[in-house]
Amino acid sequence: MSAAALTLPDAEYLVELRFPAQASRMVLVRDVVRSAARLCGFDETATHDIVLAVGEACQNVILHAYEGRGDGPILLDILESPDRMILRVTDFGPAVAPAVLQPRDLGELRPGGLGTYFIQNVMDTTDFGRSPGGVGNVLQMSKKKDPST
Amino acid sequence: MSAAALTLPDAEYLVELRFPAQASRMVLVRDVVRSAARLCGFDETATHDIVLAVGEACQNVILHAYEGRGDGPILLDILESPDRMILRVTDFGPAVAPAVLQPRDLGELRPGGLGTYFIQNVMDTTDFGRSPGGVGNVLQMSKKKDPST
Amino acid sequence: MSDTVREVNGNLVVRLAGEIDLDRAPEVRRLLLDSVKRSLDVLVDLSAVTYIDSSGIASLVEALQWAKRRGTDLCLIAVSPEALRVFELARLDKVFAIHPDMNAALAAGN
Amino acid sequence: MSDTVREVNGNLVVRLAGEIDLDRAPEVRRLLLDSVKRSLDVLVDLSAVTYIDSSGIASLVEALQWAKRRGTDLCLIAVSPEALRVFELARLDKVFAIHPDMNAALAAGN
Ligand SMILES: Nc1ncnc2c1ncn2[C@@H]1O[C@H](COP(=O)(O)OP(=O)(O)O)[C@@H](O)[C@H]1O
Ligand SMILES: Nc1ncnc2c1ncn2[C@@H]1O[C@H](COP(=O)(O)OP(=O)(O)O)[C@@H](O)[C@H]1O
Repeated sequence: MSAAALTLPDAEYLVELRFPAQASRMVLVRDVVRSAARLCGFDETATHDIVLAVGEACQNVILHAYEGRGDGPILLDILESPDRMILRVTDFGPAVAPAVLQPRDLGELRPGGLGTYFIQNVMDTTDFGRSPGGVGNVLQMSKKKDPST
Repeated sequence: MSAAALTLPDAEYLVELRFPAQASRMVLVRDVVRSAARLCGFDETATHDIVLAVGEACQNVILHAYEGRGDGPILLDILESPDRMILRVTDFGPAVAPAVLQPRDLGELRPGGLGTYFIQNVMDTTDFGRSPGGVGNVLQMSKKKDPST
Repeated sequence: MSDTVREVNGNLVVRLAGEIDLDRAPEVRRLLLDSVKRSLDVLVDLSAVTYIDSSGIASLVEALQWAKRRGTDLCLIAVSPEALRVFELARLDKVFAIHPDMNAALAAGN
Repeated sequence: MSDTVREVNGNLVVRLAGEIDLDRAPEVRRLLLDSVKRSLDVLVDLSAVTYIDSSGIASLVEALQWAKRRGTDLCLIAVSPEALRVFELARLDKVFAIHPDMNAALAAGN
């Protein structure tokens, strides 16, 4: 959760995307993440999980940071280091306290609140903070590559 | 070929990409273009052709604008208007005279020189110019949607 | 690929298809709740679902809760590997009755 | 999916696979020229090629020119729809001999 964790890691950019925060754009964004995860050598389950995490992160931005207005942009940076894939989702919405993003208790059966839980369970690291420029929030996630591949 | 043709058309952004001008990144970029073309409703042949055109355009930037150095970035803007898909490839290399980009005569059997020919044959419009900011070249291409779909 | 509803032996089989995300969840939710309202047992076929996220899961949880309140059953059949993965992650694979196919669900009394 | 070369009845069948772009064209070019150098007729199987661009086409044109100079044949077999589209766009579908499969190519004398 430290700001340091959000500075540029020792990794190569695969691609940076910018798209409007609209639910209808997510099919395309997920396709990009799927291709990139395969390129990093992840198997089908890990690829699915990474796509899910990015989908949930963008959904949070659409619903919460921009409250469904659909006019703000989302930035998605996809990076690869020798041992992991790093994905960074940036919005330009009001500051969110990291504590808000605690995953909920699964004990109770109710719709909603699963997004953050999925992200934290499928990724190896997740760090939430203000963007380096000070405008907007950044969720940086990473997943370790399978050493056997 | 006019500068006006390169100003922002009346179209919605699907996604903007930024990636290093390296041949190894093109698989991912083509996947994005393929998804976007399908999203715009193009059939498999038109989707293939659009992917080919973008691949050739990026290949030209990798080989000619950056001369294979692989350090410069490529920007790819993908837009959709009601009647067409618009793709814009921007580099930050030295200015290229549009006349250089004439497709070659197919009569002669020799390897090379096909890229520009493919782009001009599969797309409905292609406009080449300096980027609005004055740094780099922009190739803007568009393809009409099939009215029957 | 579109969603379909058909009646089989007094049950409703709701077949969902494609990617069920924030964009498509409202229409899926409507379809499921309308099906539950018909007071028949509902079998939700997820064989053609290639992606489902928290918003799709939320629609299914809501439909299950509606069914429980009405005293009807709602179960999942032929769950694709992608969808099963998400139910497992959410620990909902024990909350929903899941059957390999329609016949197994009917035999189990759904 | 990787490229393979095998000998069939005194011909070389070179099977290319995947996406042949700027990144992979050098290795494909090497494979084709090495095959042509063996002074056998070469059948290039393009059934598993899902994408080919001007750099891949350039490698094939160069191999065809080398074969002509040596007096051997180089033909294409089982060309995938994606690859055929590109040969047609380049008007090279009349320059290369194209056969539906290996048997047709052998019958035609390749
Ligand atoms: N990018 C964001 N900006 C602002 N608030 C957020 C963001 N992401 C998540 N939140 C907050 O965190 C809570 C939990 O998110 P989540 O687990 O995805 O559940 P859900 O979105 O289904 O409510 C949300 O209800 C919201 O208040
Ligand atoms: N983005 C670019 N920047 C600079 N020069 C370019 C660019 N694109 C194309 N060119 C020039 O146009 C010529 C024709 O390009 P093309 O038809 O793609 O053939 P090829 O790349 O196979 O030579 C190139 O040889 C090069 O001189």
